[in-house]
Amino acid sequence: MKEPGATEAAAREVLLAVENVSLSFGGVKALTGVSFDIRKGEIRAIIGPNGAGKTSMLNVINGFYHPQQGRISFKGVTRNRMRPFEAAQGGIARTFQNVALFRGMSALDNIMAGRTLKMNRNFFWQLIRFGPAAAEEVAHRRRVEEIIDFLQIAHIRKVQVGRLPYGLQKRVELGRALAMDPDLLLLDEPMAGMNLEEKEDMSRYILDVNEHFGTTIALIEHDMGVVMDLSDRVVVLDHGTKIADGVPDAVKSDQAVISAYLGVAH
Amino acid sequence: MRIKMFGAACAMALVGSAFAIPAQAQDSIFIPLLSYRTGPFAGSGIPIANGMNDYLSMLNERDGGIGGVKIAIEECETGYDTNKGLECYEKLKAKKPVVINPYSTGITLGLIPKAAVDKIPILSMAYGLSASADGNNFPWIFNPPATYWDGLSMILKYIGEKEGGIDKLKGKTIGYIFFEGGYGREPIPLLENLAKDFGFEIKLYPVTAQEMQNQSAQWLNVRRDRPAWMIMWGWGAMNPTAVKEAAKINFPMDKFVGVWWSGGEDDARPAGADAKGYLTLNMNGVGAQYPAIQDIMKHVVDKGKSQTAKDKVGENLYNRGVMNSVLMAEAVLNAQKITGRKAVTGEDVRRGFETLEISAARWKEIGLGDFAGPLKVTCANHNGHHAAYMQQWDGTKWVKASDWITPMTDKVQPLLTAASTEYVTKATGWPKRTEACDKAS
Amino acid sequence: MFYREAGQYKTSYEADQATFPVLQDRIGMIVILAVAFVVVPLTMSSFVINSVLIPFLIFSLAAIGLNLLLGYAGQLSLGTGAFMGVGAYACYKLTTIFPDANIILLIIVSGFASAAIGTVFGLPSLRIKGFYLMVGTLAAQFFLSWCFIRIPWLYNNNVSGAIEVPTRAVFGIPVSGPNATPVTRYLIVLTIVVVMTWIASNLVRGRIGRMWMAVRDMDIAAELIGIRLPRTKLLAFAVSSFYCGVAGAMMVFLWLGAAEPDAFNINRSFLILFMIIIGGLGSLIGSFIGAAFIWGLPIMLKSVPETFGISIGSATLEHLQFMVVGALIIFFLIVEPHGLARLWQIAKQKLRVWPFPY
Amino acid sequence: MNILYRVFIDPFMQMGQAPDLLVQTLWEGLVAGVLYALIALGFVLIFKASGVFNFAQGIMVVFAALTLVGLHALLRKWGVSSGMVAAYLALAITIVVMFALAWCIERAILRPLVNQPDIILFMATFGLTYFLVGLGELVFGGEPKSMITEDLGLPRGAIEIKMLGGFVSLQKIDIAAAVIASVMVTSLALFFQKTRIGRALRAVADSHKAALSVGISLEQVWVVVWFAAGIVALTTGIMWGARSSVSFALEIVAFKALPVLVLGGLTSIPGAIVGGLIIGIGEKLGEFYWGPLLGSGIEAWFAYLIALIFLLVRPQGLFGERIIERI
Repeated sequence: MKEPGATEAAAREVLLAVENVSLSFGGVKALTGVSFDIRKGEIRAIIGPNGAGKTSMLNVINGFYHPQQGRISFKGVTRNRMRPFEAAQGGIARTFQNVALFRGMSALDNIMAGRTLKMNRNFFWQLIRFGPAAAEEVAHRRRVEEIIDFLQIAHIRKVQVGRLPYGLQKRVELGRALAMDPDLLLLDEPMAGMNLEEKEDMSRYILDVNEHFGTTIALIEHDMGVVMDLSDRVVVLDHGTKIADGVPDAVKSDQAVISAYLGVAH
Repeated sequence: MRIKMFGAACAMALVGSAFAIPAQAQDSIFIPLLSYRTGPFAGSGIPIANGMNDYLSMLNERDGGIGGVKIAIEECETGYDTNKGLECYEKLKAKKPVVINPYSTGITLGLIPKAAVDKIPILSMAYGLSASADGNNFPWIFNPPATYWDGLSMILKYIGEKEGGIDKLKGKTIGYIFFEGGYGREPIPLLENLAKDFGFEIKLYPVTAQEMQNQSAQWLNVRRDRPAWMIMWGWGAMNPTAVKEAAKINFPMDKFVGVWWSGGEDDARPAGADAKGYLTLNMNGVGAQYPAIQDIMKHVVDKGKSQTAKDKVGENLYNRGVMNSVLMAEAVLNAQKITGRKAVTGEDVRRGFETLEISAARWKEIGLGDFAGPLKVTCANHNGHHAAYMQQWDGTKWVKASDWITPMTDKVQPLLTAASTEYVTKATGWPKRTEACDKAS
Repeated sequence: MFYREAGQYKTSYEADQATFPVLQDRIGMIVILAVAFVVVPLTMSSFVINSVLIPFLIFSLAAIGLNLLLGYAGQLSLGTGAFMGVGAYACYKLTTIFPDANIILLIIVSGFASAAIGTVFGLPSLRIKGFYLMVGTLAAQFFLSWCFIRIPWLYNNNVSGAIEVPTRAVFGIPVSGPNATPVTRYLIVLTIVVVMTWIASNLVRGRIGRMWMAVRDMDIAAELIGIRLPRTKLLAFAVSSFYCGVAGAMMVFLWLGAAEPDAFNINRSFLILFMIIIGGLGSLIGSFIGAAFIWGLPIMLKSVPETFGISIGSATLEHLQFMVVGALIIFFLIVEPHGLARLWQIAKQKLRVWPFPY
Repeated sequence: MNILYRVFIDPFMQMGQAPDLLVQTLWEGLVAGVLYALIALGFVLIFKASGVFNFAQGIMVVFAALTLVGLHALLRKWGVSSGMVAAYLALAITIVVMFALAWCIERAILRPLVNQPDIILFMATFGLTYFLVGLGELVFGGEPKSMITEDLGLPRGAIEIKMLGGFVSLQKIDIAAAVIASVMVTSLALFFQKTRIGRALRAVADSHKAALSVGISLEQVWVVVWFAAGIVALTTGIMWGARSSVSFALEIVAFKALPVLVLGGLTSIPGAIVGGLIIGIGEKLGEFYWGPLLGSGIEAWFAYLIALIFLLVRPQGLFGERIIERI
C-alpha cells in the first residue's frame, strides 16, 4: 500500500537525524551507537522486542533523556542538551505508552493545554480575561474543536479524562499532541491495549494526520501488521543497538530481525 | 433555584437564631472573664480563671453580689489565641460588660483601641501594654499594680541588695532569658538602660514558642557565659523547663529570678527539690489562710460550685486571679458610690477604677489583710507602680523571701512617657482624652 | 426541575466560556451578591459582621490563595501563615512611610511584597515535591515568623513588638482603626474578595490555569508539551502568596486592628490548609465553603448549648468542640474526600434531573 | 572580613578553647537527636505501612504520657499504696489504651479512607489530632503534670565527669532515654525481621496490592503498626515529660520530627535514626556556636534549613529510595 511512497520518502529532506547515540543509566546500557534519520512527511516506525530501547530513543529525541554520546539534529540544528520544552517549542509532540494525560482536567482542557505554546497573551490580560485574552481563547478553541471533531470525541469534551475508558484516553492524548500543530509527532505504542476496531480507528487517524496535515510521524508499535501497513520505513532496535533499517518488506525478511523476535541467542 | 433560595433563607435563619443574644437583665452587673483552660498555656490559665471566678461567685453567695446587685459571670474560652479572644469580646460586648479582662497581651493590644469606642474599660492586671499606665492617653485601660518595667527594676534592686549595693553590679554579667515575643522583649530597653547606668553586662537568651520545652542550647550558653544572675520572663511550659534546665547546669537557684508570671506552683514543682532557692516576684499572698479565701472555701468550693480542686485553692496563680477579681469588685463598688446607681455601666466602672484606692486597712476589711500592698490608681496614673515582693521555692512551696520592693520610678517613668507618646503619635487620630476626672471617693 | 440547563443553547464559544454558563447560576450569583452587599450590612449585628463574616471572607481569600498553589498547581505549602504575615507587615510599613496614601491601595500593593517573598521560598519546589516540599515550606514559615519578631524595623520598634493599626480614612471615611465601623470594613473586604475571586476564576480557566493543572497532574508530560516547569511553579507561588499577602494585610488592618507575630504562626497555615481540603482542592467555591465550615462551625457549636439553654463550662465546651470538629473533619473526608464543593456539585446534578433519579 | 571571621573561624576557636563545652553540646545534641528520632520513627512506621503522613504522632505522644500520668494518679487515689506498683499498672493499662486507640483508628479512619490520595489521609490525621486534643483535655484536664519518673524507676540526677579541663554533666534520665531508645529500635527491627507480622508489614510497605494478593490482612498490619507507633509515642512521652512536664505544649515537638523525617527519607527507619542524630547535633551546634551571631533562638528554623539544604542535594532524603522518573 505504501511502498511507492517509500522511495519517495527516502528522497525527501531529513527532518531529524540521530547520529551514533549512546545512553546508559548507571551501568545499564539502554542505547549503543544508534543512528537513523526521519525524513519530512514520512511515517517512520521504531520496532523491537521488549527492552530494546525504543521508548528510551523517543525520550532522547524529545529531550527528556540526555545521551552520553552522539548527536541529534532537528530541522538541521544540532543541540547537545535539549530541554523537553525546547523540543516542544521546536515542534516535537508526543504521546506516551502509558497514557500521560492530565487526569484532573476535562478532555477539552487537555487538548487546550496542547495549545499553550501557541498562546501568548500576557499575564495581565489573563487576569481580566477580557479583550485580547478572551479573543485568543476563542480562536484557539476553534482550532481545538476542529481536532475534537476530527477525532470524534465531541461527546466527551467536558468529561474529566481520568474517568474515560482507555481507548478514548488514547484518542484525547493524540488530540493534545495534534493541538501543538507539530512538525514531528512521536507516538509511543498508540494502539497498545486496544481491540481490533479501535486499532483500525487509530490507524485511520494516524494516516489522516500524515496525509492531511503533512505531519511527520515516528511511532513505536508492537502489532506488526499495523506497523507494516502504516509505515514508510522501519528501524529495528534490539538490546539498544540498531539491527535493521529499511522499508517494511526488507525489514520483514531480515534475518537479524527474525532471530531477535524469535529470541535466537546472539 | 427556588429550592436554593429557600435553603439560603433557612441557613440564614439558622445563623441568625444561633447568634441571637438574650437581652441582659439590667438588675445585674455583667462581668465576663476571658480565660484559657485549653491550649499550651492552660497550665497557667486554669488557676487564674478559677481564682477570678471563685471570688466573684463568693461575693454572690455571701453578699448577694456587689452593693446588693448580683454579678452575672460568664467565662469565654480564648485558648490564649488572639482571634478567639476578639471573637469572645465581640460576642460579650452585646451583653454590656462593665469591664473586660483579656488575659493575654495579644488580645489586650487588639482591644485597646476599641475600649474608648465601645465604652468598656479594660483591666490588664500587670500585663498588656506598659504604656497604657498613662491615663491621659489611655483613659479606658488600667494595668495596676505594676508594669513589667517596674518589675524589672525591682528585680535589679533586689539583686543589688544581695550583692551589697547596686554599684557592686559593675562589671558583672546578668543573663536575661525570655519568651520570644512582645511580652519577653518589652523589658529589654530598660535592661539596656540600667546596664549602662550601673555598668553591668547583659546577655540575652530568647526562647521561641516552639522551643519552650527544649531549652538545652540556651542553658549551655548560660553555662558558657557564666552570668552572675539570671532573670526570666517566661510563661506557660517555658517556666518549668527553664527551672529544670537551670538545675541541670548547676546554676545557683538563688540567683535565678523570675517575673511574677514565672512563679506558679506548677512552674517549680516538676523540678521539685532541685528548684529549691528559685526566686520570683509576686504581688499577692500565697496560701489559703486569708479569711476571704476561707469564705471562698466555705461558700463556693465546699458547695461544689467551683471547678477548683480543694488543694489548689490558695496557690499563687489562683490567688492572682482572686486579686484580679478584688480589683474589679472594688472598682464596681467605687462606681456605685460615685454615681449612686446600683446597676453600673462600663462608663461608671471606668470612673470607679480611676478613683480606686485599696489601703492596707481596706485589704483587711475585705478579708485579705497583708495579701497585697496598698494600691492606688489615679486619673493620670492607671498603674500606680506599686511594690512587689520576692518569693522563694523551698522545695515544696513558695515562701516570702523579701520585704516589699518599690520600683525605680525615676528609671521607669521616662521610658513609659516616651512609649505612651509614641503609641499615640503612631496611631494617628488617637482620640484626646475627653473623660473628666473624679475626685477620690 | 428548577435547575435545568436544557434548552439553554450556546451559540458561540464565548458563551460557552463565560464565567457562569448556566442561567440559574448567573441569577444565583446576583442574588448572593445582592444579599452580601445590601441585605447583610442592613440587618446583621456587629458581632456577626465582625467575628463571623469579615474573618470568613478574609480566610476565604487566603484559602483561594493556597488553593491556587495546592489545588491547581499541586505544590503543597505550609507557609501560608507566614506569607499572610509578610503582607500584613508590608502594609504596616507602607502606611508608615506613606501615611496619606489610600490604605485600600496599600493593602493591594502589599500583596506584591508577599508575592516576592513567596517566589523566593518557592524555589525549593523546582527540586522537591510532595511532603518533602511541605517540610521545605515549613522552613519559610518558621524563618519568617522568627523575622517578624527579630527585625524591630518591621514593627517600627514598638515596645509591644506588635503592629498597632493607625486610623486611616479614605474619602474622609475611616477605614481602619477603632473608628471604622464594622459595616465599612465589611464592605471593603467584601469588594476586594469579590474582585480577587473573579480574577482567580479568570486565571484558572485560561492558559495559566491549564498550565498549573498540567503541572499538578503530570509534570513530565507538561514539560513535554512545552510548559516550563520552573516558571510555572514560581508563578503559582507568586500569585498564591499575593492572595495570602492581601488576606494577611486585610486581617490586621480591617479585622484585628493589632497583631502580634503570633497571629501568623504555623496554626494559621494549618487552618487555611484545612479549609481547602474540606472545601475541595482545585475549587474556588470550595475555598469559600471550607472557610465557612472551619471558621463557622466552632462558633455555631459554641452557641448550640446556649440556644438550648444547657449550661456547660466554657472549657468543657471548648473540649467538646475540638472533638466534634475533629470528628466532623474525618466524617466529611470519608463521605466526600473531594471536598464539600463536590457535594455541592452532586446536589446540583440531582436538582438538574429532579424528580427523576437519573 | 569580620563577619567571615566570626562565621568561619571564631566558632571553631571556641570549640578548641573549651573542649568540655563542645563535648557537652554534642551530648545535648545527641540526646535531643535520640528523642527526635523516636518521634520520627513513629511517623516512618506508619508511613511505610499505610502511606499515611501521620500528623497526629505529636498528640499521640501527649495523649500517651497524659494517660500514664492520669491513670497513675487515679490508681493512687483508689488506694494502690505503692507508687511503683501503681506506675507499672498504669503503664500496662496505657499500653492497652494505645492498642485500643490503634484499633479504633484503623476502624474509623483507615478502613473507610483506604486508597484515598495521600493529602486526604494527611488531613484525616488532623481531624484525629483535634479529636485527641479535645478528648485528652476533657478527661485529664489541661494542667501540666509532672512525669512519674521516680515511680517508674527511672534514674534522676546527673553524673559529672571531669575531663578536658572542665566537666561534662550527663543526666541519668538522658542516658536512660538513649538506652531505652536503642533497645526499642533494636527490638522493632527484630520484630519486623523475624516475625510473621513483621514480614507482612514489609510486604505491605512494598505494595499494598501484592500483599493483598498473597493473603496478608492489611487491617491487621495497620493495627499492629499504629500500635507500635503508639508504644513509640508512649516512650517518647515519658522521656520528654521527664525533661520538662507533661502538657499539651509537648505537642509542638512533632514539628521537630518533620525535618528529621525528610532528611532521613520518609520510608527509612535507619534514616529516621541517623536523621534525628544529625538534626539534633547540628541544631545544638548551630544554636550554641553560630546562634549568637544572629541574636540566638535560631533553633526554631535551623533544623529546617539543614533539612532543606540536604533535600536540594538529595530530593529523596538520605536513605529514601532514588526516585527515577519514568514515562
